[in-house]
Amino acid sequence: MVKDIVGEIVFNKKVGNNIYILSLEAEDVGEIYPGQFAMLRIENGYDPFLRRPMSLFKKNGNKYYFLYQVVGRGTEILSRKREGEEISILLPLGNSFPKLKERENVLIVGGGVGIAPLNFLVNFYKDQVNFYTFIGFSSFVLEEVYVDFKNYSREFVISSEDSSLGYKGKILDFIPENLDNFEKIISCGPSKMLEILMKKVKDKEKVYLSLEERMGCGFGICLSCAVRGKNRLLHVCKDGPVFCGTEVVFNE
Amino acid sequence: MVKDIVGEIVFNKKVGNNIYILSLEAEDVGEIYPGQFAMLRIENGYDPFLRRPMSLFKKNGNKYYFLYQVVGRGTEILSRKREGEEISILLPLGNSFPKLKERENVLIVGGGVGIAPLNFLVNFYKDQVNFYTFIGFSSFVLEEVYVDFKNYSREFVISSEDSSLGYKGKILDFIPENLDNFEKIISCGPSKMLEILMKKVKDKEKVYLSLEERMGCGFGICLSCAVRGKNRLLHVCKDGPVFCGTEVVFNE
Amino acid sequence: MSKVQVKVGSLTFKNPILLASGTCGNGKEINKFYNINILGGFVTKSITINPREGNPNPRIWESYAGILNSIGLENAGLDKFLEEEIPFLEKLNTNVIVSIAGEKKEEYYEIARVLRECKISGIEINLSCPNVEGGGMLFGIDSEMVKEITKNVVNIVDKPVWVKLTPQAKDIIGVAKAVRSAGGEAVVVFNTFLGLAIDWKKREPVFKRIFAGYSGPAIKPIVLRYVWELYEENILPIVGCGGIVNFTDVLEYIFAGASLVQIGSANFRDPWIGEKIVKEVQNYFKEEKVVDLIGIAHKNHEEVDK
Amino acid sequence: MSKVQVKVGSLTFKNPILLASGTCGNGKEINKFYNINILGGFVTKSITINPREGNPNPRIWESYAGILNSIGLENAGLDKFLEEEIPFLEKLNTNVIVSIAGEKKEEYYEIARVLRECKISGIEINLSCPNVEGGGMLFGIDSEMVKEITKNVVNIVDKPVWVKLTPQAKDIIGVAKAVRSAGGEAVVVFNTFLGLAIDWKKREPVFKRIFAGYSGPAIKPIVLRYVWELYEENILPIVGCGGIVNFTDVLEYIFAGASLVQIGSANFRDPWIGEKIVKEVQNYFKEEKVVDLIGIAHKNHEEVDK
Ligand SMILES: Cc1cc2nc3c(=O)[nH]c(=O)nc-3n(C[C@H](O)[C@H](O)[C@H](O)COP(=O)(O)OP(=O)(O)OC[C@H]3O[C@@H](n4cnc5c(N)ncnc54)[C@H](O)[C@@H]3O)c2cc1C
Ligand SMILES: Cc1cc2nc3c(=O)[nH]c(=O)nc-3n(C[C@H](O)[C@H](O)[C@H](O)COP(=O)(O)OP(=O)(O)OC[C@H]3O[C@@H](n4cnc5c(N)ncnc54)[C@H](O)[C@@H]3O)c2cc1C
Ligand SMILES: Cc1cc2nc3c(=O)[nH]c(=O)nc-3n(C[C@H](O)[C@H](O)[C@H](O)COP(=O)(O)O)c2cc1C
Ligand SMILES: Cc1cc2nc3c(=O)[nH]c(=O)nc-3n(C[C@H](O)[C@H](O)[C@H](O)COP(=O)(O)O)c2cc1C
Ligand code: FES
Ligand code: FES
Repeated sequence: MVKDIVGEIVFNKKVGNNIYILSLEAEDVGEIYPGQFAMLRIENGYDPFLRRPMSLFKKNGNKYYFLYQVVGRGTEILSRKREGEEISILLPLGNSFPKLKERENVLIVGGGVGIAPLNFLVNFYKDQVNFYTFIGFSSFVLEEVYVDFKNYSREFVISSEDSSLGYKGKILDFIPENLDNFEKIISCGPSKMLEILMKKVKDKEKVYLSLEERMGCGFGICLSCAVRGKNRLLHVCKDGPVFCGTEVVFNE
Repeated sequence: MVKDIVGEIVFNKKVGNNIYILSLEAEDVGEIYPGQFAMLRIENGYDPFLRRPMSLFKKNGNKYYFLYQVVGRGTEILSRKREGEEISILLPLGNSFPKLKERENVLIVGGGVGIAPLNFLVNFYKDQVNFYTFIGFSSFVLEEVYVDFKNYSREFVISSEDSSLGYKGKILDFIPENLDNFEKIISCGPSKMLEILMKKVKDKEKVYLSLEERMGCGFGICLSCAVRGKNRLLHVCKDGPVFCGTEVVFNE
Repeated sequence: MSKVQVKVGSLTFKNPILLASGTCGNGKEINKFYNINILGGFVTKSITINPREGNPNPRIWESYAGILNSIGLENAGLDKFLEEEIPFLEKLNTNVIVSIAGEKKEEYYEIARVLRECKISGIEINLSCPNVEGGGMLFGIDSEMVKEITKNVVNIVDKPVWVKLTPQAKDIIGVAKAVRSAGGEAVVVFNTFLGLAIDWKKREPVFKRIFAGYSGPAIKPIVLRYVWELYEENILPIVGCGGIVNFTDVLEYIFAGASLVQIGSANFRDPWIGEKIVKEVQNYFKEEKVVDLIGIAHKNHEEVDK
Repeated sequence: MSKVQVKVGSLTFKNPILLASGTCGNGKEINKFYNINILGGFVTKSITINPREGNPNPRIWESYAGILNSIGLENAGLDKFLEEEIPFLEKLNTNVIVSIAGEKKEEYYEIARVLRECKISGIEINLSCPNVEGGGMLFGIDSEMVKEITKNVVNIVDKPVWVKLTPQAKDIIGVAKAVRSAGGEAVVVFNTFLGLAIDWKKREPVFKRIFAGYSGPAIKPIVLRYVWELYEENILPIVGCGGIVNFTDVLEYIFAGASLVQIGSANFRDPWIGEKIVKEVQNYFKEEKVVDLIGIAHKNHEEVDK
């Protein structure tokens, strides 16, 4: 059941260029599935008016973590919030990644803050699934951003465009040539990255992508998050944010 | 010179029913005169849009103190701000109380958070002037709200309407019958209180009142803070907020 | 009679709080958050004869304390509505107003004919749509057009008909009079304002269709002004809609002359807002009746002037 | 030529940033915060023939991301203006536009006659005033009236004349055309919107005159829409005004078609905003010229459509 809970900021820490981890303490709403997201209300005033969609990065009981990048007004204001301040959190929203099987080989491809839901996934299935993680950033981020991937993956590769971290370049330059060995490929990140990744995969059915679209509500009433799917119009907030590779089209 | 400085909240403490002391650390703008006020910008977003006028309650070097009451949206939002958050402060604004003379007998009459500028005055002249302080609240407030008055006044009387503090009743019931002995009478508080006080004083010239009016800017450009004076229209933000008893009229 | 009950035309509302068209889905979505039967009523997402995919992205954009939307009437069309929504709607114990829209006059009538058979409380005619036969002008701008469509729908549907006005109309009073003379039971004031946002990074309009509908707290003072003016003219009951985000906004609307209010964009920010405000209404009106305070600010103001 | 310089009619502006009438006093007040000669120009508080005390309190009220004001044209009158303000204004090294207002047509002309002798850049006619001879209708609502007043002021004053439009006019395009045909050099879009706030505690209108002027960030998308429409009609240079609170708002206005912009209510929140935005303009326009980007969003949008 979707709830609106009040989170008190435990920390709101800069972990990279424009990238922050926000930790909130709030009522424990119970199980949240990997890939689900929350709508955060940034201000008590009515400007900005809408909530901001954010994937769960991690959850420990009543501690909720988000990994976010400052891109506009809302996230800029968020980045100035301090310990003790309260933020209203609407969650859990959306569908989730498919259930992973014991010992399955799963390729994880993440770009930038798109790693947030993937981090939740990896934490959720740690030690049960064989993760092969490839994540890229544009520049340096602190280890706490990717430490879970590092700890819970069979293979862990990280890259950055300015070579401040791991290999130099976009992460797609480093993923395995042969993708046949993976039972699932799960990815989240810039739309361009997802599009290129999809081209590399023959069997679209094993790919799961978490998409982003501008959202007014996050729970299906405003119809602003529509994206064209293979057979029908999809609404990212309720049909997604996770879509199977067979459903998505890239051509806008 | 008026400056816009960024104050970091040191504390924002509840000191009574709906009453708070806000302490901000910021650049030291130098001498501020008693009676002057600041315009606080409550939010980074544009709602609420305008700044809020607040008298200086106290200043110690780079520490600024405000005493405020939650009355509407702006102060309500302010009351939820926490340590570490930043607030933009435009100050010092307005005129100030008249210069007090050494050993002068000054009657101080304050109602509610109207004591804020009076507290600044008493701190400014402590030990140099003979203050006789009469202040009233509607209900209980912590001692730190009035401790300076208590320490620096020859006579100190406090009352509350619900008898939770000092005498029971409105403070005007307790001020001396004979006001001739005071060289100056300085007051700030609810408009009704000021009006009644004025009626009790024969020699209006020795009375100084700090007035409140809705303000758009606080420095003379919006003309929203006009009040009718004896001979001309007064603008509280630049002609005041302190006015001599001979200037003010009460009849709206 | 309950203190918060309000009658508008032939309908009775258990309280004056409704949710606005396009901001509460077709009821089911909000019903997940609370029992929507607590509401005075709600208005469904505007339906059209044929399914509509709506406009290309982006469809929503934020401005200061307001939002611009260009959804483009995405909806599954009348048939799907009858099949998938009506069964749920007919079982509800609150007023369900079905919003109808079209690109041609005839489309409004076609929908009305079909809805005649459904167990719904009434129809809200959404006239903020471009009239493809009339050069793309919004239907709601022209009093004659408003009168014609309203009259025909009233005749066909055999249920209360409301007309939702567009603030783009130059003569709001004239349009409201047209609604009255055509047999409409109330005017809903307003649909969204026409607004524009420029994407300064791309240096082009944010929306593919350039203009978009502006709503949210930002528009409230302007809408409230029209509610006041319409109340002074005493034409029809007024359903106030625009920028309501909390209970005191509702009071402003009622005191200015609205008999009912609709909450729109605020549902996006807080899905429980309808329920919260209903409770606040019940709390506030313990001694007084809502109906006695509709338009009270007009009376109080005159009294001050005397 | 400087990258940020803009010519509008016969005036040259060192940059497109002006401060709006009634929100920057008569220059002196803002000059305490920064040297106002850095601005492209500013518009003085509207002056009237006779001193005016203005409206009773309250005169300002907040709404969501917007404010309502009912100052009532408080000003010291023409004589005091000449005596106390003109000497300072004449020494400035930026464009000083003097805003004039009246309750009768004749008052505009009287002021114009006197200002003819002053060393000021131009006149802005504020037509958002009730015409006491015309039943209290705002002058700016009626194209014929706008034309008449503008033409006479143009003839009298022998300086560039701008006309500040009121969004209450039903035919904005028509009014702009009237300004052009009367010899006005630019239209200022807009003065405040008519809005209403109800004091829900007192259950009466907040303002004694019921309606008040609505301004601030909340109105931006609506004003921007009209700037776009006016630009498409290519009538006169447009001075955009409404809800500008930061530099990107300025870009939106310029890209939508404004040659210059005026900053209004934002001065109340941040007295340095004019200076800050001028610096940001200078920074942004290092390679490109402002004049080449006026209305650029129209071009970019068409290109997308093809
Ligand atoms: C399901 C989902 C999960 C997300 N998870 C994360 C995450 O974990 N970390 C993270 O940094 N970002 C995430 N995003 C993107 C994030 O929501 C936007 O970056 C953010 O809303 C931008 O807000 P702003 O006010 O700073 O930007 P502005 O551009 O000023 O925002 C204006 C409006 O556009 C919306 N908007 C702008 N960009 C996006 C976007 N890319 N996606 C959706 N709405 C957008 C905003 O929500 C707001 O309503 C997620 C988006 C979705 C849809
Ligand atoms: C010179 C001066 C000094 C002041 N000093 C103090 C002080 O030290 N402590 C304190 O608690 N209060 C003080 N006030 C009053 C304080 O400014 C208001 O209580 C506060 O602005 C209310 O804001 P709000 O958003 O909570 O109320 P709302 O009613 O929601 O405010 C709406 C608008 O009205 C204005 N407003 C409302 N009430 C007042 C008022 N009484 N005076 C001025 N503007 C008002 C607000 O600033 C805002 O613009 C002072 C006022 C003035 C003029
Ligand atoms: C995303 C969105 C979709 C809307 N869809 C419709 C619609 O389908 N039919 C309609 O009559 N009004 C529609 N509206 C207008 C609202 O019903 C309402 O009139 C308007 O938003 C003003 O109210 P508000 O300020 O409370 O949002 C829509 C508004 C929004 C924001
Ligand atoms: C307090 C106040 C006083 C104003 N006085 C005048 C005036 O005297 N003459 C005038 O033409 N416009 C006046 N205006 C309107 C502004 O110049 C401007 O057109 C309007 O506020 C919209 O811009 P903004 O949203 O940036 O404030 C006033 C606005 C405010 C808020
Ligand atoms: S965000 Fe509102 S429907 Fe998806
Ligand atoms: S508050 Fe703006 S002039 Fe006084």
